[in-house]
Formats: sequence, C-alpha cells, structure tokens
Amino acid sequence: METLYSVFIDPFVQMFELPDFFLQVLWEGLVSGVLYSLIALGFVLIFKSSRIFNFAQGIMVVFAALSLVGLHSFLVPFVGNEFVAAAIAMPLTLGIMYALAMGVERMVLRPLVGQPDIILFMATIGITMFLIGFGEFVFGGENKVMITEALGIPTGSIEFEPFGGFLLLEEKDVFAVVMAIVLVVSLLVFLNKSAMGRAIRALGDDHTAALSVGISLSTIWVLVWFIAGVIALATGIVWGARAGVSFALEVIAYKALPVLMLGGLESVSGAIIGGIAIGLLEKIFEIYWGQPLFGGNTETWFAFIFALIVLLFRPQGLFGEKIIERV
Amino acid sequence: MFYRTSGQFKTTYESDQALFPIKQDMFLLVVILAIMYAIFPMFASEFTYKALLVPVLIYSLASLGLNILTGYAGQLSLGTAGFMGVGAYACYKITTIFPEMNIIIALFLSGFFSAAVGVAFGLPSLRIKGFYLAIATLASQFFLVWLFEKWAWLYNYNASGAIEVRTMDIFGLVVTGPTASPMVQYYFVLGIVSVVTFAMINVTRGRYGRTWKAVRDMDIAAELVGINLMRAKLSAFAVSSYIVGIAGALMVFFWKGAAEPNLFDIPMSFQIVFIAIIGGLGSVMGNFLGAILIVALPVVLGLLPELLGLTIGSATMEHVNVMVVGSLIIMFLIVEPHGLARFWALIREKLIIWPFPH
Amino acid sequence: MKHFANFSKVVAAGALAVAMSSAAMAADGLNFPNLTYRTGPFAGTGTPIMNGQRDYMLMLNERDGGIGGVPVDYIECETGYNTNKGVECYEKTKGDALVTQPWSTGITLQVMPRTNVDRIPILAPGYGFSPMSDGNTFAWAFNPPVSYWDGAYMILDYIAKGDMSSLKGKKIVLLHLDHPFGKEPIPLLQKLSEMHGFELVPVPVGLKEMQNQSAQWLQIRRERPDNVVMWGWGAMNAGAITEAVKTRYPIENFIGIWWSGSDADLQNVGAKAKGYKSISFNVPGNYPVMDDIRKHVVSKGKSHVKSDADLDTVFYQRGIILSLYLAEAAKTAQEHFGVKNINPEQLRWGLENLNITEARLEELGMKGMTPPLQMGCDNHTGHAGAWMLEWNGEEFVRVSDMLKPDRELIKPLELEKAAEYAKNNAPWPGRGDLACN
Amino acid sequence: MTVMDPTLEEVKRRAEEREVLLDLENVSLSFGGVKAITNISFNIKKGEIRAIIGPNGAGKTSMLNVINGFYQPQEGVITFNGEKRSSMKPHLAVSQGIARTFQNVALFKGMSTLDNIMAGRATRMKRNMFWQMLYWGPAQREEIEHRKKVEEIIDFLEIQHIRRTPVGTLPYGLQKRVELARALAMEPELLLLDEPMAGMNLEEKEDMSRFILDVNDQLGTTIALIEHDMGVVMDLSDRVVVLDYGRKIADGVPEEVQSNQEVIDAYLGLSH
Repeated sequence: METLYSVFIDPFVQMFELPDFFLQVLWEGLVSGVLYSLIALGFVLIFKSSRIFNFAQGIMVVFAALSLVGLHSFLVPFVGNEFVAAAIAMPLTLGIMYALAMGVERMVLRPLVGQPDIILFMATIGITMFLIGFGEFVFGGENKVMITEALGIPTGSIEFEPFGGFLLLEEKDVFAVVMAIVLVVSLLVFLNKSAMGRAIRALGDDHTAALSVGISLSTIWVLVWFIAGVIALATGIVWGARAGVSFALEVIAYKALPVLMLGGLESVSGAIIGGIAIGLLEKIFEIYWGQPLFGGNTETWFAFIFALIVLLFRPQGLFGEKIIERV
Repeated sequence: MFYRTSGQFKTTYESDQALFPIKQDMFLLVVILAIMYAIFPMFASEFTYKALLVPVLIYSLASLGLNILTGYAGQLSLGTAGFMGVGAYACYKITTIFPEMNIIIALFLSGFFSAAVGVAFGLPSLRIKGFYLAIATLASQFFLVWLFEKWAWLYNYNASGAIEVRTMDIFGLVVTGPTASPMVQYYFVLGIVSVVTFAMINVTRGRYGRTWKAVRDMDIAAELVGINLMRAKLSAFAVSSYIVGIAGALMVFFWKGAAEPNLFDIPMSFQIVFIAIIGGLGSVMGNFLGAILIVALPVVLGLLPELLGLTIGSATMEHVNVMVVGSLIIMFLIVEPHGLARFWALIREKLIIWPFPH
Repeated sequence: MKHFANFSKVVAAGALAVAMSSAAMAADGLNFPNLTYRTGPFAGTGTPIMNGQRDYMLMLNERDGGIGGVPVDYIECETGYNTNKGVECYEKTKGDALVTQPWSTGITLQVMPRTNVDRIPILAPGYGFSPMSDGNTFAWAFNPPVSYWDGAYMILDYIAKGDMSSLKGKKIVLLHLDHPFGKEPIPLLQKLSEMHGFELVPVPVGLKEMQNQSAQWLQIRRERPDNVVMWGWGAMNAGAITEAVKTRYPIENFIGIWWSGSDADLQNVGAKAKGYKSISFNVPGNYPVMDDIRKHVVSKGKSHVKSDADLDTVFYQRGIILSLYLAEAAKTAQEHFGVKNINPEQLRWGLENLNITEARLEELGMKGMTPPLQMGCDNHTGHAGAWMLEWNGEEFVRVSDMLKPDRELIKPLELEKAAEYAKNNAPWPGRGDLACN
Repeated sequence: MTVMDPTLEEVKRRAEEREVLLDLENVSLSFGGVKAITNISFNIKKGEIRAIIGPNGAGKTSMLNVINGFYQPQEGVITFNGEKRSSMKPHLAVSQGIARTFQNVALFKGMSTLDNIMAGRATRMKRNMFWQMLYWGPAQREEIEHRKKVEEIIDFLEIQHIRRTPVGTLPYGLQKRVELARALAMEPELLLLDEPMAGMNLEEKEDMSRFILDVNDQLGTTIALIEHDMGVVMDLSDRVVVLDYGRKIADGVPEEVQSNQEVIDAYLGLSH
C-alpha cells in the first residue's frame, strides 16, 4: 500500500506542492535534453548521408572543446588578450574539425566504402580510441576550464519567483538553448534550401540521385563530417561551460543513443524531439521516482529502458514509418 | 605440399563430417594444444600468466560467447560485459550460499543465471533489428552495472561494494584466492576454455549452428523454411550469455580475485566486440587470434619502451598505446574486414594447392 | 604471408614478455613503483599529486643522492584509474618492487590479498579502506596519516564545533561517488547519525554522472540539508562545486574530504566558491622543502609541472607528503637493519615503525606542512589528524586548529570490519609470521 | 509433355477425382487500406501442378504469402488437409508440410550448398543441446541420417559438384536449383514455387521444368507455381488460376483459361 502510494500518488503530490521546484526540474531536463538533441543530430546527419553509425560523435565533442581550450591557452601568451586569443582559436578549431573530417573521409570512409554496417561502426570506435589517445597526448588529460567569458557567453543567472519559490535559469544554459535553436534552424535551412543540402538529403534516399546533382560523394562526406564537427564544437562549448572540459564528457555521448532509438536514425526532427523528451523524462523520473525509490542514479539507464519499451510497441521508433516486410 | 589433401578420400559420412577432415589440420591442432598445455607452462613467469595467458584465454571465451550471438546468429550486442557481470555475481553468490560446493559446479551453474538474463534482454530482438537492437543491448549494459552497484545483497553488503574471492580448493588443490598458483589457475582456465570451445565447435557445425546462420543470413527466409525465429534467436542469446557468464566468473575468480561493478562497464563490452570482429565474425578460432591482438598487444606495447631502453613517461606511453590500438583497428578493418580467421583460411587454401597452383 | 607476420609478432610478444619478467630488472636503487593516472577522467586530480610525489623523490636523488645514499628508482605505471590496468601494473611492477602504491580504492581491494602472498607492503596514503588501520589483520597494508573514517569524524566534529550533540535534528547530505571510495564513510556516518540523532542522506553520483550533477543537486535543493559533505574525486568535484554555486546552496556549509580540495577544481568557479571547505592533512605554503624542490628539480627542468604556480597547490604539496612517508619509512628500515639496499619485508617494518616527529619535520623543512605521524603494529594509519582548509576565492587557507579523530569510537568499528573482511576472505593470513617489534 | 495429349474432358475428370489439399474461401488481404487480395476462392488438389498467373502486381506473391502464413488475411477461411486454420506462422506451415521458394532467391548466402539444404531439415532434427555439444552418439547419427536424405536430393537435382561451395558465389540458375533443393529437403506435401524460372535461359528453363515434373511425378508432391513464361505454364500445369488486381478472373485447365476472354484482355492481351 505504501509502495503504491509512493509510486502513484506521492510524486504528483510533490510536483503540485512545490511547483517552483518542479519548474526547475523541467528546466534542467530541457537543458540536458537540448544537448542530447545536438549530439543525436550529429549522429543523424552522418547516418543519413553515409549510413554510418558514427560512434565517435561523442568524442568529437570532447576533442573539439579540448582543441578550442588548448589552442586558446597556447595563444594567450602570444597575443596577450583573452578575447583576441579566443577569436583566433575559434576559426583554428573549426579548421581542425575540417581537417578531421578530411582525414576520416580519406583514411577511413574511402577505403571502407561498401563494407557491412558493422565494420564501419567498428571503424568509428577505432576513430574514437585514436581521438582519445591523440587528444590526451596533445592537450593533456586533466580537466580544463571552458573559456566561457573569452567567448562572450554570459555567465550570470536569471531568477524568477514563481509560486512564492524560486526558479533559477543560468544565462549560459539559456545561451545553450538559444544557440541550439539557431543551429538547428540554420541547419534545416541549409538542408532544404541549398543545392548541397538537398544533395545530402537525397543521399539518404538514393545514392545515384544525389550524384546526378553533380556533387561528388567524397565532397559530401567531408562536408557532413565537418557539419557534425561544428555541431560537436557547439555542444562541447556549452557542455564544457557547465562542467569543464575533459574526457569524462564522452559519457554524455551514450545518452544520444536512446534518443536515436526513439527518434529514428534518420530523422532530424526525431533527434530534436526525442532528445528533449528524454532529457525531460529522465530528470522527472530521477527526481520523483528514482531518488526516493531506487536509490538514485537512474539517469544512467532510464533513457535506454524507456526507449526499449517504446520500441517494443513501435519497432520503427516514434517517427519512423511502419515497415511492411516483403519476400 | 604440407597441406596436400590428395589421397585423403572419404568413404563414409562420418569421416566426411569429422571435426578435421584434413589430417594436417588435426596435426596443427595437436601442436597448438601441446604448446598451450606443455610448452607455455615450462617457460611462463607469473607476469606472463597474469597479464597475457590467462587474460587472453578469458577474453577469447567471452568473445566466443559474443560470436555465437553476433557472428553466427547475426544479433549485434554491445552489452557483453554486463552479462559477464551476471555470471561473476551469480558465481559469487552461489559460492557464498553453498560454501561447500565445488567451484567447477558453481561455475557451470552461474552460467544459467547469465543465460536467463541474456534471454530476458534478448526478447526485444524479436521486434528490433540492426543498430536499434545494438543500442537496446546497451540498455542491459547500463542497467546491470547500476544493479550491481545498488543491490547490496549481490555483494553480501560488503562495505567496499566489491566482490572478493575467498580461497577455494578442488580436492586440496588451491585454485582461487591469493595463494593459488598462477600455473594452477592457468591450467584450470585453459581446461574450461578447451571444453567450451570444443562444445561450441560442435554446436556451430550442427543443427543449432545452421539455424543461427540461417537467421543471420536472411531471417525471413529462415522463418519460411520452418525455423522458429523466436527459438533460434533466444537460443543464441541463451548459449551466448551462458558462455559469456562463465567467462565473467572465470575472470573474477581465476584472474582478478576481486571485482567492482564498473569493471563490467562499457569499455570491456567494446573490447570484446573488437576481439570478435578483428578475429573474425562467425569463426571459433578467430576469437583466439583477436584476443591475442587486442588483449596482449597493448601489454606488449607497454613493455616495449623499457625493453628498448627508452624513457617515455608512462602516461605518454598510454596515450600512444590508445592511439596505436585505435589505428590498428581501423587498419585491420580496411585490410581484412572479415578478420584474422579469414587470413588463416586464405593461407590454408593456398597451402592446400601449393606448390602446384592447379 | 600477412598471417605469418602476425603470428611471428605474437610469438615475439610472448617471448618478450617471458624474457621481460624472468630477467627481472636489475635494481640499481630503491625500487618505488607508483601506479599513476595521468590520463582519463580522473587525471585532473591525479596529475598534481603524482607530480608532487615524483618531484620529492627526484629531489632526494639530486640533493642527497637518494635515501641513505641509495638512489630512488621511481617508476610510474599508468592505470588511468582503471582497476584492470591497475592490477596489470601491479603484476608488471612487483618484480623487485619494495612497495606498491595502487592509487585507487578499487585497485587496492584487488591487490591487497596478493600483497600478503607476494610479501610486498601496500601504501595507500589517505585512501584505501579504513579498517586497514588494524595492522594485525592487514599486516602489509598502510594508509597514513588518516583514514576516511577519521576524516568523516573530523568533518562532523568541525561542523559541530567540537560538540557532536549539537548535531541533533540536523540533516546532513553525503554527496559521494558511487564507487567503493565514495561508499567508504557510510558505515561510520551511519553510526554517528544513530548516536547523535542527525539525519544522514547519502546522495550517490554515478561515475557517468560526475559532470552532470543537476539531478543530485535538485535532490539537495529539495532536501534542504544543513550541511553537505562531499566524497568526490576527479571531474566530480568541479561538477559539484559548480552546481552548488548554481543552486544557491550556502557554500560555507559545503565541506569536502581531502581529495575534494584541489585548487584546479575551484579555479573553475573562482570567487563564487569562496567559503567552500575541504579537510586536509597538509597545509599549502612556502616551506623550505619547496625551495629545495625548485632548486634541484623544477629549475633543472626535470619536473612535469607546467608552471611555478602549480607548486603552491594543495595537491602538489600533498604529493610531497606522500612521498615523504615512503622515504622516511625506507630510512627507518635502513637504520634499523643496517643495510642500504632494503627488501620489501624490511620496508614493511620501516612503515610499521614509522615515527615522523615534529623535530624531524622541522629538520626536513616541512614544519607545519603536515601533522607529525607515528604508526604501530595495531595502527597502520597513524591517525595523525588534519586541518580544515577554506577557499578564499583564489587559494586554500587554513581555518581551523588541528582536528583529531575520536579513536575510542572508531577503532571498535575498524576491528569489527577487519574481522569481517578476514572472515569473507578466509583463510586470511593476518599477521602470520611477522613479529611485532 | 506426356506422350499423348489427353482430351479436355479427360483432364477435367481427372482433376475432379482428386482430393482437395488446400482450400481458400473468400480470402481478402490488405495493407493499411490498400487491398492486395480481394475475396478470392480456389483450391489446390493433391498431386496436381497448379499455376497462379496474372500481370505484375496482381497479388500472386501475396497469395503465396497467405498460403504459407507469412501474411495474415483479414477475411476468409483456409483449409489445409481438411483442417481449418486460424492464425498461422510460417514455421508452423512448414511443419504442416508447406514449403516454398522465392521470387528473389532467398538462400543463406554465407553458408554452403550442403548447409543450405540441411537447414531445410531444421524442423526435423530434434537432438538437444547436450548431444549437439558432444557431436557424438545420437546427434551424429541424426546428422548422418539427414545427410543421407540431403544427398539423395543433391543427386536428384544434379548439384553434387557444388556441395561445399558457399551459395553466394554460385550463378543465378544454380542458386534457384539449390533453393528448390532446400524446399524439397523439407519433404513438403505442398510445394510453392515463386517464379522458379525467372531470369533463366532456355536450357536452364528446360532443366528446371524437368525437375518440377520429376518432383511431381516421382515424389508425388503437390505444386503451386507462379510463372510468367506462358509456354511453361501451359505445359506444366494441370490447372491454372488467374489473378488481376487482387481478384480472381479465371480458374480452370490451361486450355480453358487460354481461351477465356477476360484473361486475354487483362493479361495476354496487354502483352506483359
């Protein structure tokens, strides 16, 4: 009886009694959800264009952030100004991400073209390991501070007092959400309006159709991996601003996986909505059920189990179309 | 020349279906077994046992388990380490609840627990396919590690939250715990790995093997030739998890001596996937080749600078090691996506016709 | 042919390994391996300590020609805080090692049973597990100068301002890493909470959640505890402090164990974390010994530190203290046994009979840097005491007199858990044939 | 094909005499509102060769999928061997004696010819995991017993030389033959062939026709086949059912169907 109460009634009572707290929970969930969406978006873009399940997306986030911070700290003594250094480090980091995209295309994708999915997937884990080793080799393994201020990201906080309590929004979280929206919108515009974007989208459906547009496959791959790199950098900046930059960040990449299950591997809108849904739900579950009933830390698996259950009822994911099997 | 098959005629189906229809294969196996059982123990030091031989054997076994599922039945799983954990914790609980039980029996019993958990997490495979299934297996990975941490009964409410292996013996011979001789542990592990490998070679070339491969190659067609997909997939999950569970129990009881929950976390799962793929999916022998490469190579790489008299910081060495292993994986995938086992098959074919190409 | 290349590689590898381990590295000094982690998620907190440890040993070599005239052979083996790698490192380095320094509670737990058989002392200063203090059970293990249970007691003692009964009715959150290390203080804290009537709320932080603790801090916000005590490590510390600032938790009520007090963790938030406290068995400062290190190691470019400011940090200087214990134990053993090249068993004796007096500290140029320490047969920890440090926005400063653990209270619990460990790992050798003198 | 062509009446009478093996009554199948099969009834009698023909998209393959339980019809009654069946699973259909081949070869590409055919006997092998692990005693005996049956089929279809070849590397014609072998290994009462001669040259077609007749003749297997080559259909089959747009438009012996105006309009007339 008591268990039933604490499972079915108490959580809702709490939500009602402390509405400001509930709002805070929602906000925290939304912010993590937005970041999951961004990582998932990187996965989706690459999967759509090259059928590769890019496991390295998470490590690209760390690598991009590390490069930015590492370059910045290297440049500061030379230029003598934090902001100037950041202004130089930023394009340089983008350059590194472009070089990475080129390298991946040349050394991994091209030789492996036409191989089974699982081989390509494994290759991206190889890339992951290489980037971990390389990143730590060049930049060192210790936790670094994101150059939040030098990049001009606001660091204050906005406070509300709804329902007599308080709700605190950190400006950098607000920045994260806004930046994510801008990124997603510009990406959608790019995919829908530019010739190159249409080629990428077409590639998802039909390789030959895409080639007939007159753009070579390798150009598209480099571009897509570069876009994924840019998304990784953006994710790295906002996540790094929250918790510092180190290889411990890589674990957030795992969170994008259930998002992909839920939203589908090829759906941009699925990645966004799935990410936000998982961010919100896992936070709510952890606070109102996980901590009181399961001893906490349910966020490590909740998203996976949730996605699994959804998939059992809708094997095609939330946004996929029902597949009719033929023989 | 050495591998000439002419003159070896088969007159019965028994001999045609024998394990090694070609005599030279049999001979090679005898040589390998002799090295494993007799030559290595003559030279190996404690470090060689603990850092190379025993780990390679245990990882090979785990990879064999995964290969049943992924290589034979075509279901990609990224949650192997979690099932190894189930085996290890089950063995730990069995040996504490029944302290008198022979460790071999406990070991083989604990496999049933991991098999049961494997089947439970294998159920989604009936509806979910491909990468979606791979991600779904990660659910078991994360959930199980969380459970090992939270469910204090599993680790007997130890303050440390870890499981520790006490000293156990078989007819007076100490096989686990700190006082067990590494050589005894090596022989024990080798014995179990040999038995399981032998059994799996048989299973994979028999009825179950064909059923699994049929499901892997084309599941719809398999269903239409009368194969019950549910039974085929779940039996693959069960057999696979059983072996993986035994590997996990061996790892904790005969190698590490203690384990904390995050031992069974994702990195180990990936390591085992690597072994299976580099070794060759759908091959029994490949697991051993893969384990030699993935488990032993980093250890040897770590030793290199000292041997060459270089002074490289251990951290730098570790970074370089990770980079090298990552690059090697990519390289191997490019050179031979079907794994080391395929290399061997190609060489064997060449040898059979050598020195006359026709 | 590629296959043969591979095969020969494997054979070569095996041969190498065999050769490697049988022809044990010829010892040209005191072989002190250290299982370090300069990589991975915990590297941030590991690196400065390992730098300190290393530099002190290098300084001894440069300045004094080693310990008692024998140079120190200081070896690092990288574990990445990974238990697997740690055990591998132990096996790799134990050949003619005098000691093993596993540097993680997980590795310690796995290695400990073996050290009994291999007869190598295990030195886990400031970590390991608290019952290790009972030298009659854990003859080969040492965790000076204070154990986690000591630490938990001293933190509560500081919160209660010396009067534990004042904790009645309070609510204290233990924010801990969900890992053997983080769970260590729970038995003692539970006992204290029953005794003194405060409510203990453990809030675990999973290894994967270290950098994203918003759920944990939401829980803390809901619980409204009087104090938050943190058992954190690696990236978890910075994450927690950031979140504490963010959720407006009164930072002065937030206290960390000694591993949750790295300058690097606090610099991230800077002035906003002013008031955060961390207990510590060393106080950072400008001691004479630091000058020697600057002169003999840093200025010669032999140190791994990136800037001179790193030398002033709590963790770097703590590394020095940790190496001090080992060096002094070696010296004690050399003097007692009258041999220069001691063996592991003799070093064990040296650790058990280690006595670093106030006078000795002054002689070493470390007066006030760390409490004097004396160990014994039934006291492998020393229980020396610690101070409370506070972050003033730029650096850690001492804000308390020396705190001492209540041994009367803690010791029975240690003995109980030690006996339990021995029982679970039966047959446990205990002190065995090692005399106590 | 027979030496002397029997008269139409004779053929009809012979067909009448036969027992009904499979009976479909008012079967309808749709996918999310799109009708694939509408209200079709026909039967297959024991020992006959029954052809299902019709233009592309007429619902022929869907028909076979319904017969072997791969699709569940929304309406209608199916009776097999006198038993009405409710819900059906493909693997159950096999154990009841229905086997089939596929329009696009559906072999297990990574396995050898022998293993592919042995897989066809999967449902008949019973030895449990324990014996399988030993591969000795009962398991070995079982394996050899089935191997003998499979070798008979291999001899029958003349594919001895590719026994050990992975089927993925075989030419198309041989793959089709291996697929037939696999279906025969199931020792079916009713064999469904989905375009067994698609993409074959004349010689291969003749071979395949001979095999089909031999199977029907020597093994007494009832056969239902879909085929586009009208010459083959008319030569081989005892009775023909014609589908168009998911509906049945004709049913009878080849001569009848050939002269049916609706069929000529829908199918032959449109010269597909």
